[in-house]
Amino acid sequence: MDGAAPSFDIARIRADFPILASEHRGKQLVFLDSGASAQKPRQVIDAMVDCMRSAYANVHRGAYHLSEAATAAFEASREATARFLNAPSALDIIFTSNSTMAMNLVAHSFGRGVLKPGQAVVASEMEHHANLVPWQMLRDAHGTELRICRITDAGELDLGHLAELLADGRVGLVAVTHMSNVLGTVTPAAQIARMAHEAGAKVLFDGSQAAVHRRVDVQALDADFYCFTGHKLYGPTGIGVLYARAELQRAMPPFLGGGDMIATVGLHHSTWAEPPAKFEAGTPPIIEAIGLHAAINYVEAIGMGAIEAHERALVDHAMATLSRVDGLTIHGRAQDRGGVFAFGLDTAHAHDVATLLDRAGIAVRSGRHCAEPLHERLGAEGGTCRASFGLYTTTTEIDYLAETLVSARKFFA
Amino acid sequence: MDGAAPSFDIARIRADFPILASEHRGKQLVFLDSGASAQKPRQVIDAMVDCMRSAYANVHRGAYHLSEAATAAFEASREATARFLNAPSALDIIFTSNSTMAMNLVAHSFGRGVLKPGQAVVASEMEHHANLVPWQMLRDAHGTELRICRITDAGELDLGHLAELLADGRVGLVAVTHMSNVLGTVTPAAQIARMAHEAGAKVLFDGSQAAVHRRVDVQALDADFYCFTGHKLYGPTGIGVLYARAELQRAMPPFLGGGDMIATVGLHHSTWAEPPAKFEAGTPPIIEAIGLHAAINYVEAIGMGAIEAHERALVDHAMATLSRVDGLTIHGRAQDRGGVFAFGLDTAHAHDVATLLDRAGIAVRSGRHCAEPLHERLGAEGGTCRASFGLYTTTTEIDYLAETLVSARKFFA
Amino acid sequence: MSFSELRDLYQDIILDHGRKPRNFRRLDAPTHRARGDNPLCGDRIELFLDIQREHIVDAAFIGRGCAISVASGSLMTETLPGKTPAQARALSDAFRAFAMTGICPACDAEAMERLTPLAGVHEFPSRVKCATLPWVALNAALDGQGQEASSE
Amino acid sequence: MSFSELRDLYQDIILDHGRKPRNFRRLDAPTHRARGDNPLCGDRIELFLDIQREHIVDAAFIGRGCAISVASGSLMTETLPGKTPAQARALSDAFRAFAMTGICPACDAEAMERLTPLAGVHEFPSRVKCATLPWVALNAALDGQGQEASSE
Ligand SMILES: Cc1ncc(COP(=O)(O)O)c(C=O)c1O
Ligand SMILES: Cc1ncc(COP(=O)(O)O)c(C=O)c1O
Repeated sequence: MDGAAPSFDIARIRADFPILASEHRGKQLVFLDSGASAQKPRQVIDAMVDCMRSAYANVHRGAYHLSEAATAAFEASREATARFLNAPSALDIIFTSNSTMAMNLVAHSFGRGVLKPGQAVVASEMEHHANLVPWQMLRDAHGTELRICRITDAGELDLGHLAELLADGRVGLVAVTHMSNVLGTVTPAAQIARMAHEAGAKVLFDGSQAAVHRRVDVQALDADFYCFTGHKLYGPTGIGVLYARAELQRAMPPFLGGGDMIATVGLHHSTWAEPPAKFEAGTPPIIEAIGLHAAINYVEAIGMGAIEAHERALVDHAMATLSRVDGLTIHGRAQDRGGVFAFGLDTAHAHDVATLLDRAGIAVRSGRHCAEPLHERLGAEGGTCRASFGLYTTTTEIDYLAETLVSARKFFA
Repeated sequence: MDGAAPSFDIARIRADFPILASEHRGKQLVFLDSGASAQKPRQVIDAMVDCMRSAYANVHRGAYHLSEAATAAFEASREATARFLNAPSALDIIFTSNSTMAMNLVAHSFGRGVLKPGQAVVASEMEHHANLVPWQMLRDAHGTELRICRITDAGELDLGHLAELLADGRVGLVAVTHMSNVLGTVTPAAQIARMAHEAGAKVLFDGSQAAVHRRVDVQALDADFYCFTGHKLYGPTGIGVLYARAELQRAMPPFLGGGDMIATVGLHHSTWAEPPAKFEAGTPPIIEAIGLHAAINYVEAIGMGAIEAHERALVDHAMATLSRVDGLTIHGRAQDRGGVFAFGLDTAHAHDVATLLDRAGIAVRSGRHCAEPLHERLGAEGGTCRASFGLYTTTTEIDYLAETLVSARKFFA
Repeated sequence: MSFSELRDLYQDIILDHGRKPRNFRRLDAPTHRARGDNPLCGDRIELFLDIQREHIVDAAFIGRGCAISVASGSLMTETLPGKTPAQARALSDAFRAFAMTGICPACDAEAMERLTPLAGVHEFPSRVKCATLPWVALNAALDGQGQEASSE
Repeated sequence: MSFSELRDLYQDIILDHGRKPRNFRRLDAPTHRARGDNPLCGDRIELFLDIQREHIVDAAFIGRGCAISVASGSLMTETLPGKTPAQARALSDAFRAFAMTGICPACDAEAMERLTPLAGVHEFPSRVKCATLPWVALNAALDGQGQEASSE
């Protein structure tokens, strides 16, 4: 683990993010929507610009210098991503367009190609739609069963229920979040993997949130699949990552057809390239891979340990500060939680609260955050407001949020 | 049509592309691989930078100013894309990650969702793998037939054969290229659409090459589906475009599941958003859509008519100049062709030629250009070299290519 | 913090209708009804109309939503009685333009008066859908298909 | 244009073996054989080995490819006779490292001498696969699975 706070110079970090210096609606921007998508440091922007200004070409197929260099840079990003997740090899890393695509890839290639009709997939009540809808679609197309693991009132995965769901040995895949994008709950991934494996199931973790906030070690977790998305990790849109264990990749048929994923193509029959190329059809997100590499370098330079420590401090501060706002309900009281707070105010609808906060310069999200079933479970069908933190978030911003919520409550009372 | 040459100031245009000023291997870069991926003008780079520096947020779900503005910019890109293709409405435009994804989307949503087993898909001998492999996979998964339309020795689509293939009325989709990425052939799309429609089939055009070189009017062509890819149109990687006629979009089930493509989500059942959202699961390529918009603005400002005229001049010049190189075979002699030249030298293998050209600063591609069956058809199983032009290509560069080929031939003789 | 700049959007009359919506009830025997849903934020309304001899004689709604959508439903149901379905539909189209632009040349004066408090919403693009949700449900109800409408 | 900088890659001996490959023929009764394919560029070779009493007594190949891959196949088949399968495999591993880095501490001196002309390829990342294609086929042939090998 990296050391914590000393290297964490928040002023210097904030200076890396040009947008944080901007004003919106005449107020200093307080960006508390990093859980939806994070802002980009100049290191990421510069890397993408340099690529486009002086090092751009398509990859994998050119025998000229520029294309060779672009290919090397693209593959270096894959190596860096593998190191970031502590994957055994860069060959275990598949680039996709986002997390959603990563989970759809698993649902198609592993779901239709490896799971048998009648086997079951377990998801949970607190999944993002991206880790729920693909399994519903798989069920309808392929005849797998979909089982839903309950959560406790504190917002933790109900491991007792998970054990029940696994008991009949028919579960082929457990697909759960590593960190809830609403409750902030961090799930006990290593334990879940152990339970799944003992029951003969593979396990997928949706790390879209977790990978931003914690050091992830796919080998320590014993994950079969793990995914995250570039734009939440201070990188560009248009790129996501799927870690998939090598032997699973070999067993899985391809998902998308096209260039680069083939070994030989005849008019009527084709054979497939070795993984991970087999799962990467067409021109990949080249400029985005360069940006993602810069983003990984950026967070690694600060240190995931330091980032986690900073966030723990923010979470403690937020929990204390927001708990003092009268009429505020915080959803999710998990023991292990990250910097995502969904809340409701007694006198006002989430949308109205978000509009007021926006006028105070505070960007929060309102709605159901792509987790509609979870909002039903919370009795918050009408939506919640969500403040989510990034590595540039300060306790001062959280204080300002709390103050503004007090005023907002009065405004609507 | 726009007017031609006067507005076409090649020196000014080249100055827009930072990479063209660079040297590679100590030689001035002569970039003749735009068909694989084009270089980016500063207008595109700047638009992406501005977005990341001062206007970035996730789209569609935020009630705060930044997100509203990002959503407006993202949707403005969709509008611009619709205008670029003369689509009836922005709602007919689906953003994907590239052309390959666009064709896979059609193969899944329309192929599995609308076509019936036993119906046939027609592709051609000169398709890029992206417009061939998905139909092979559809056949194997869904029981549709795959029929291959021949090309003539000149490299044109054999319309007589197409008529034969359509005759039994069982064809549900004709999926052909609008411009070959190897032969340069521009296909008579309007006529193909007419033939397909008369036989009761829908038609998809792979416009990955064509949309870069010609003004495309999907209404005039009467296309049902039309796709292109951002990175070949001087835009970023990570974004592609599928035009799909509104009533087809309504008939098609969704392909990928996740956020943004849903209307309501329950733990076990979900309903879908209206098109095009129905086909855009997860966080879309936001920064890339901004870049694509800038790219479209860029080519529109020059004028697609002017670009086409410039290219016709380049093609005529290249045909004359390259024909004078002894021992050089140019593949493809279509009447209507764009700026893509695949060729072979009698004394050397394509790879060796490409390496020599690279040392002279010339970037060309060698191999089979994701069109392996076409290379078999051409008797060029061992691959070809391909020079492909962009709007920044000059006749001087073509002359230099021809001279260098003469030297290369001697080197290997 | 006073939020005085927000008074354009949250005029007192909006806050009042948001807190205490008028016609917030079911109709026992509606001749027309429809649901309106804004899936992204979870707003949902159910609209009831009683149409007799080509005139709306009663309009009511239930549901959940933000101050803007509830106030809009409240003001809408106040405005509808006495109108023919065709007039209601015209008003609905006019209102939607109004919500997006803040002006409404086509609105008749009386309707206008009741609806002007919603003029401010056009400055808040993500809130326009809140204001139009009841009107989307109105069109669906008049279409008589009884199905769910969405303002997404 | 003289391309003198390219002489590192295209030494005369490479050009010569590329034009007139040695052992470019089928074996009538090979004990081992395998195909090697580089799908992206279309290079393809078929390799034949005759192994008697634990020694390679003959090696030959046919196929199509660039000067580098043909010369590499030619030089390889010259080097193999007299070696045991284990020695051939060790040489193959060593050669692949050599092609990527330009140095080969593990190569035995005699083999080294024949293969040094290919040292230049490591400066051309996209051409490394051309040079290694015959060696990939060699490993596949020794594995005895007779299946297609790919240098992709
Ligand atoms: C004709 C044609 N179709 C499809 C493609 C695939 O485009 P992409 O790789 O961006 O998906 C290309 C380019 O590689 C092409 O030239
Ligand atoms: C937990 C979780 N899973 C999946 C996603 C989907 O990510 P993307 O939209 O980048 O595919 C998100 C973010 O929206 C998320 O928070």
